[in-house]
Amino acid sequence: MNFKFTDEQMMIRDIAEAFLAQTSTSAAVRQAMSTELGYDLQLWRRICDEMCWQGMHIPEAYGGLGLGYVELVATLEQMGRYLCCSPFYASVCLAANALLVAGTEDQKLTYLPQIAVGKTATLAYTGESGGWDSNSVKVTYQKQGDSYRLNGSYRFVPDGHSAEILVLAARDQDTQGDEGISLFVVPANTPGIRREWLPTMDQTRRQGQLQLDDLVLNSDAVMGDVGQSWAQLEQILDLGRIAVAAEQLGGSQQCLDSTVAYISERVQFGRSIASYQSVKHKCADMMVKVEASRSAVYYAACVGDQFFNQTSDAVGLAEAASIAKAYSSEGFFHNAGVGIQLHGGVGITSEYDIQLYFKRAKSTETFLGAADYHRERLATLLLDTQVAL
Amino acid sequence: MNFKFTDEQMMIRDIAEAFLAQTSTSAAVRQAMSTELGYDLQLWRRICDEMCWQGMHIPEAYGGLGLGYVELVATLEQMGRYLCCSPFYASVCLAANALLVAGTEDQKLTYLPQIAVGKTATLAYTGESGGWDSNSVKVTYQKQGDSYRLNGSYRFVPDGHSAEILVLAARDQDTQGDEGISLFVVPANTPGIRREWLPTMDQTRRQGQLQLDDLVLNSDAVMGDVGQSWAQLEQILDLGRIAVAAEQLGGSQQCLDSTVAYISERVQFGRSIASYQSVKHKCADMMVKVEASRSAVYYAACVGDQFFNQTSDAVGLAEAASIAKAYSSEGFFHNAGVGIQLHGGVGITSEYDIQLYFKRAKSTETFLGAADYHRERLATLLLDTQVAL
Amino acid sequence: MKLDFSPEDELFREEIASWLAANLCGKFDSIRGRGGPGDQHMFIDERKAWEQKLYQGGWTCIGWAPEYGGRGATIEQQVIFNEEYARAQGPGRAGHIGETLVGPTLIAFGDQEQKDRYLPEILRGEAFWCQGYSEPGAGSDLANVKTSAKFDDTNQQWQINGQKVWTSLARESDYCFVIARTDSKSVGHRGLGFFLVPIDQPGVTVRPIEQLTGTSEFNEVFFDDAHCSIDDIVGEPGDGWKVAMGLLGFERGVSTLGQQMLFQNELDEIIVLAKANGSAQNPQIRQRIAEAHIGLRIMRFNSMRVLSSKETDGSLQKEAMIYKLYWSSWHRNLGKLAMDVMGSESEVLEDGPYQLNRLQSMYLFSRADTIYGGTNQIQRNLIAERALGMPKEPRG
Amino acid sequence: MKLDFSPEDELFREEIASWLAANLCGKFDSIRGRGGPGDQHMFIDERKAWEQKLYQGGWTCIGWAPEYGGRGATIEQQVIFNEEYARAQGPGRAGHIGETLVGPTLIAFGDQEQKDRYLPEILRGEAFWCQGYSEPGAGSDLANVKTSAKFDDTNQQWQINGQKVWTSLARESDYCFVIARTDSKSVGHRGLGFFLVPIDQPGVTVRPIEQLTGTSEFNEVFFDDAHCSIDDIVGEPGDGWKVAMGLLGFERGVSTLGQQMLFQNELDEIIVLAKANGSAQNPQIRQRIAEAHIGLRIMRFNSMRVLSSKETDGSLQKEAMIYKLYWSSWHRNLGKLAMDVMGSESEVLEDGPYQLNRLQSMYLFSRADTIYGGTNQIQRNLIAERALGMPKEPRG
Repeated sequence: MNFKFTDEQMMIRDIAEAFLAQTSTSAAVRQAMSTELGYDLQLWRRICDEMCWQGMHIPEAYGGLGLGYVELVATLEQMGRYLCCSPFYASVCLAANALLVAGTEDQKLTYLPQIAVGKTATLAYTGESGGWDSNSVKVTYQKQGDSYRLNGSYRFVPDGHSAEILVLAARDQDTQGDEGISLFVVPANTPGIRREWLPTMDQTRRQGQLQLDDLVLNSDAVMGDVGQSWAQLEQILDLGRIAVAAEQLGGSQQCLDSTVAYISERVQFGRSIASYQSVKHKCADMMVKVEASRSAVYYAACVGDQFFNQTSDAVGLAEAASIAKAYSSEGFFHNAGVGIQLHGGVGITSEYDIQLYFKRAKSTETFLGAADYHRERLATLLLDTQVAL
Repeated sequence: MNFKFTDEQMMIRDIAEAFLAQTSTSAAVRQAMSTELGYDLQLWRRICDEMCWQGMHIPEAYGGLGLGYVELVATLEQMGRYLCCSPFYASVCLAANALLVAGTEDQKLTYLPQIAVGKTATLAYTGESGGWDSNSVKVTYQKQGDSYRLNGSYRFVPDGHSAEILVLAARDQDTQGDEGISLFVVPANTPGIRREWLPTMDQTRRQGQLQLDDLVLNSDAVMGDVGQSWAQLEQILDLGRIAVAAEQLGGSQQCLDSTVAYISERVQFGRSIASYQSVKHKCADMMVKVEASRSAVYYAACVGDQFFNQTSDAVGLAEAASIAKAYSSEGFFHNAGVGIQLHGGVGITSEYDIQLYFKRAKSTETFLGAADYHRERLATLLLDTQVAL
Repeated sequence: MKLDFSPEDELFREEIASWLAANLCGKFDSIRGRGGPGDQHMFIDERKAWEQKLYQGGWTCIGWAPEYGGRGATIEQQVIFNEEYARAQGPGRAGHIGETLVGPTLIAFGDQEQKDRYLPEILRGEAFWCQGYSEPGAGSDLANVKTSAKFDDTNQQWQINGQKVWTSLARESDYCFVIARTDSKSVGHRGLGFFLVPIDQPGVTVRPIEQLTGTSEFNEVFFDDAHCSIDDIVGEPGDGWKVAMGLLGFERGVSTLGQQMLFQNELDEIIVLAKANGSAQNPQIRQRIAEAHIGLRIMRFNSMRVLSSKETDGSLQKEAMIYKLYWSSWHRNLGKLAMDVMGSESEVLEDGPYQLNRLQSMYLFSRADTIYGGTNQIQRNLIAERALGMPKEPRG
Repeated sequence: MKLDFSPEDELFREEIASWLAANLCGKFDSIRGRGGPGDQHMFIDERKAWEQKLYQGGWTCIGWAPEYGGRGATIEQQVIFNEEYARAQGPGRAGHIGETLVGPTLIAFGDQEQKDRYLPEILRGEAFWCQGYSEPGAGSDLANVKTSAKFDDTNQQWQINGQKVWTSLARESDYCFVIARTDSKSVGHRGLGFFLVPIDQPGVTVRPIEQLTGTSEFNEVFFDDAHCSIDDIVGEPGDGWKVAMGLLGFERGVSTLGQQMLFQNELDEIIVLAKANGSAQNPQIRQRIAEAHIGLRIMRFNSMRVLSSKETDGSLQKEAMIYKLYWSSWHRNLGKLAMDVMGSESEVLEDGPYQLNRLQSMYLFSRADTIYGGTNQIQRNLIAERALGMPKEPRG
């Protein structure tokens, strides 16, 4: 047990910070926000070609660097801190994880090397309901001989309108809950898929909606055992939750840092705002949330590594992911809100960046389940089952 | 509409305050706390004989003063503020209200004049479950000819071990929920009733438990329509909730006042504690809770008057009572907790009174339903029914 | 203490209710429930026309004395008016600054000529006002006002120079009342004047501030040799602080009921949404909706206490001092609740970027509520110092 | 960064687990899970005996270097020890002040003679310690210490006069370490000394402070010409502040894991209760139990970060600075949760007045957690000033 970054991990973190401080500036973020694509293609190419982040935790056998979840999380923290607009999260933290967890060897060999060189990808599973559990899988499939016919629509799909590779969750008609769910992987340009940008309040992350009209897939598109994929999908989502919690941690830290910087400059009633005790105490509370969130996220990152090494089971992963996501969601939202408050009037102008973090905090809080969703999930483990945590 | 005390009401309030400041001192409260009875008989006689509070809202026809619920609430607020230990709440705010709402003319003529001269009384309805809704009525009755045989036990009965008159709720065997509930009124010394003190964490209010073993009552003990009394019992409880919220308001105010007084004297790091901004802000928040609680309680008192004048229905009463009880419960608990915190080390000693308020806050928070119980009750009105609030 | 209204008041209730039913319709249908905080700059033409409609019915400035064209409505009647206005989903009052702030201020502190000039056009819904309090660098600190007013002997008028900020409705207004320093050597609360300044003049520039909502309810207002006439100072030079403080007292009166009606509309919309999308079955959402209901009801009871006390005692009371802190915190929570009731859909902009729906806009703008007009931190200082008598914060 | 333990560490885990299974039974059954905060003064004889049992197994002071009788256990091993101790419901450690505060302080700052005299009896569970920091009127303000230490040339010993307060375990201890002013003219952090004072002497009077629980974990300790030998000052006169600050650093180390094990026992008891009485079906209670679980897990992760960092860097880090504020607030909430899970029964004293059960006692005593050892307000000042570099509070 050693619960701190190794020197190599520190270096990865520092390089990410330095790169993003230069490239993901306020101006760059606002430029990316104004496009339908939602990110700057040139920056994305630099990330892929120079930094190779997208292949970080993909095994070398599939064209990646073969590093671990801790390295990934260290990078994600900095991306969240600088509000980096990119298809990284959807491609790596959803789609690549889906392939790693549930893909056949053929699928891994086909798609992971593509992602590792910068092809974009995403995971679509939620329908209109707006929930995040198995019941939110609304798209249906019908088996017809050796092929599958998919129909229905997805909503709230990260980069859903632009990703080049799609992992799709669908359920056998007439099933509900955890039963009958399958995963498929397909190129996004497969006929039968219509896609659209879903403009959102947080402009730093793109969501799309997908409409499937008689999308016909062969059995080589099926990931895992037909109709048995909820357990794997839940693991994929938990890995995605850890990743989004890491971004939230970075955002949360930046809210604290930028607020302390602003109020240390600003004078009111003849004193630096930072000298008022009520302001100091609010900042102290923000720091508590940042550091606790950091502990939860780093722990979950270690569990992510254990999961890939098969030294942690799905329950351990679920617990760590729900803890990290629940705490970091509330911590980030709290810090962004207090950040606005302590900025005073300028906090609610579009000119200052704190409002961008506030919006990011809300969108990520909702995404993959808000805190009460995860608390109820933990309550089920603690109160309704005999599993020891 | 005039939402302030009349001159007469102000006078009643001021007299109560002056009397209690003299009689319900810290030493007197601690003396009363140490007895099984839980109050000083001499003080109770003075309240009954000199102040006549116990007859305040009992109509003149039944030996009372014929004043209203606003006057009662103004007095209760001061009793809560001075932690007055007495059988007043149980006798007046539960039993007398029960007789007023559900008693037959004969029962009113029999029992109300007794209460008006100082006989003590209470209402018993909850069994072992610890809930406060209709399902908490566990004692059963069996009709046998013209009489009723009651069996079972009550818990959490205010002054249950000492009150002289008992209003009892029981249900027809094999019923549940709102169905089959009847109310009975009997002298406490009726054979078949065993009673016991239930020592509690808050020593300023007594609870008792009652055991009924084949208690046989004639039909003249029945209040209202047999088996149909839940609606009336709910109204009685709502009147009781308004009363306890008034006590909470007084306690909440006292927590603020005594805390500001203490910290204004106390010096730390060379400054009055009261000069620290974080301390000031905590006190400001306490004041917000006091004043909001006051508005809720006074409003509910007016609705209490309207209810007795039949210008408000049970839904209006329920809404006002749940608002007052939910807000005042959380406000008092908050203020007592912050009060301890701002007292610092001495706040947790038994020597200072703030801990007595803290215990009172918890016991009254639980009693007749904590805030979440009342919020769920309001949610039912707002979300599940077509009733306009 | 009683809640019941007299039979006369109930007649009054029927009068306003039926007038609203007959008039808040047709071309005014579109502005029902609109024009609240964060939405004040919307539908401004329709809402100005609505003010004139109200005037025709005799429903503007009902609290003013009859000599100024009001009804001299009792507090009870004003409460009833606001209740029925809320029930009918009346739009946010475009004329509220004139009716509730400028009017009462002029009635209390203005001279006859000022009353004659300004009150009638406020009454008729023809002239609209905005307020010039905050300045960059001064923020909540009124005593730190830098805007200057010099008397120009040649032209016999006041010359105003400086900048105000966070002025809502500035672009939609005809006049701005401005706190400015008449004595350039003065500091703090002394040496201030209270001026009535026309907006439409070369010396006044209004620059919208883009907010996190993408819209611009607030503005910066620049005064470069702007002027107002010799008669357009309320009270004497040096009286500015006194007048401004009086005005703040008016602000916390009946006008709060107008605000609450908008809050009620918002809460009602959230409840409808929760029932429709099933989140009304979520136990946490149920608790929070009930809590919002409790909070809003108590806000109303607080106002009733303030209004009932005002009749005998003009000083600002404890229940009035908590008002800003209370409502702004409540409203901020309501914004979050609205989004959580909407769930995943809360993110989606149905009409494209960057078109917020009413609740989304309310949610984002509610973060401003705890800042403008004195931040929550300032409010807590004031409560602790003025209501609880605790020591003042040292100035730097 | 990794969570996995080495095979050697896993062997160590088996060793302590089986030792505890074999020894924490029989006459020690009654103290399982006892002796936590608010309960520290309970079962003191049994818990002292248990310390000696631990010593016999080689399980006291495992983090001390072998030269002082410890195992020189690695951080990993200390974590494992605490995990297994928690799993076995080991009682609150009566010797924890000696093991985790006094011992490390003497090892770092003491001279050889002091080490020889005091460390072995701590190790063997034979001598117990309490701390003399706070004073009436000083509270959290260590720089305001008034207790004096004068050197008595005649008897060649230190004479201590003054009063300490909030000293837990004073009646059950053999020694008290005392911060006292060696230079009577000094103020603030200068001129302090750090003394090792025997309790059992005529000059020391211990008076229990009755708490809101009706019991007395805390005491006042009066020093009236109390004395300790010339050798019983740690460091030089004037070094007291330095030594005390070093000791505070030790306090936030491994000992926090011992505290967490008691918290885990409490939470487990609450969960069992919730399942038994049906409140586990209440959606609000479910949320709060999950939140408590999250909070406790994160508390553990925080400690692991602190412990992992300590090996290379002795300075107090951000994650260590939040520790007190974090755990005290968490524990206070746990107390309330315990009562709300108990529901109406939370009020009832099953064994009569004024016999609190463990959760009731924890609930009431948890209100002290956010006060002693530096109130939450002080903690926030420290975080803002030391970790975030914000301006200091002015002294009066």
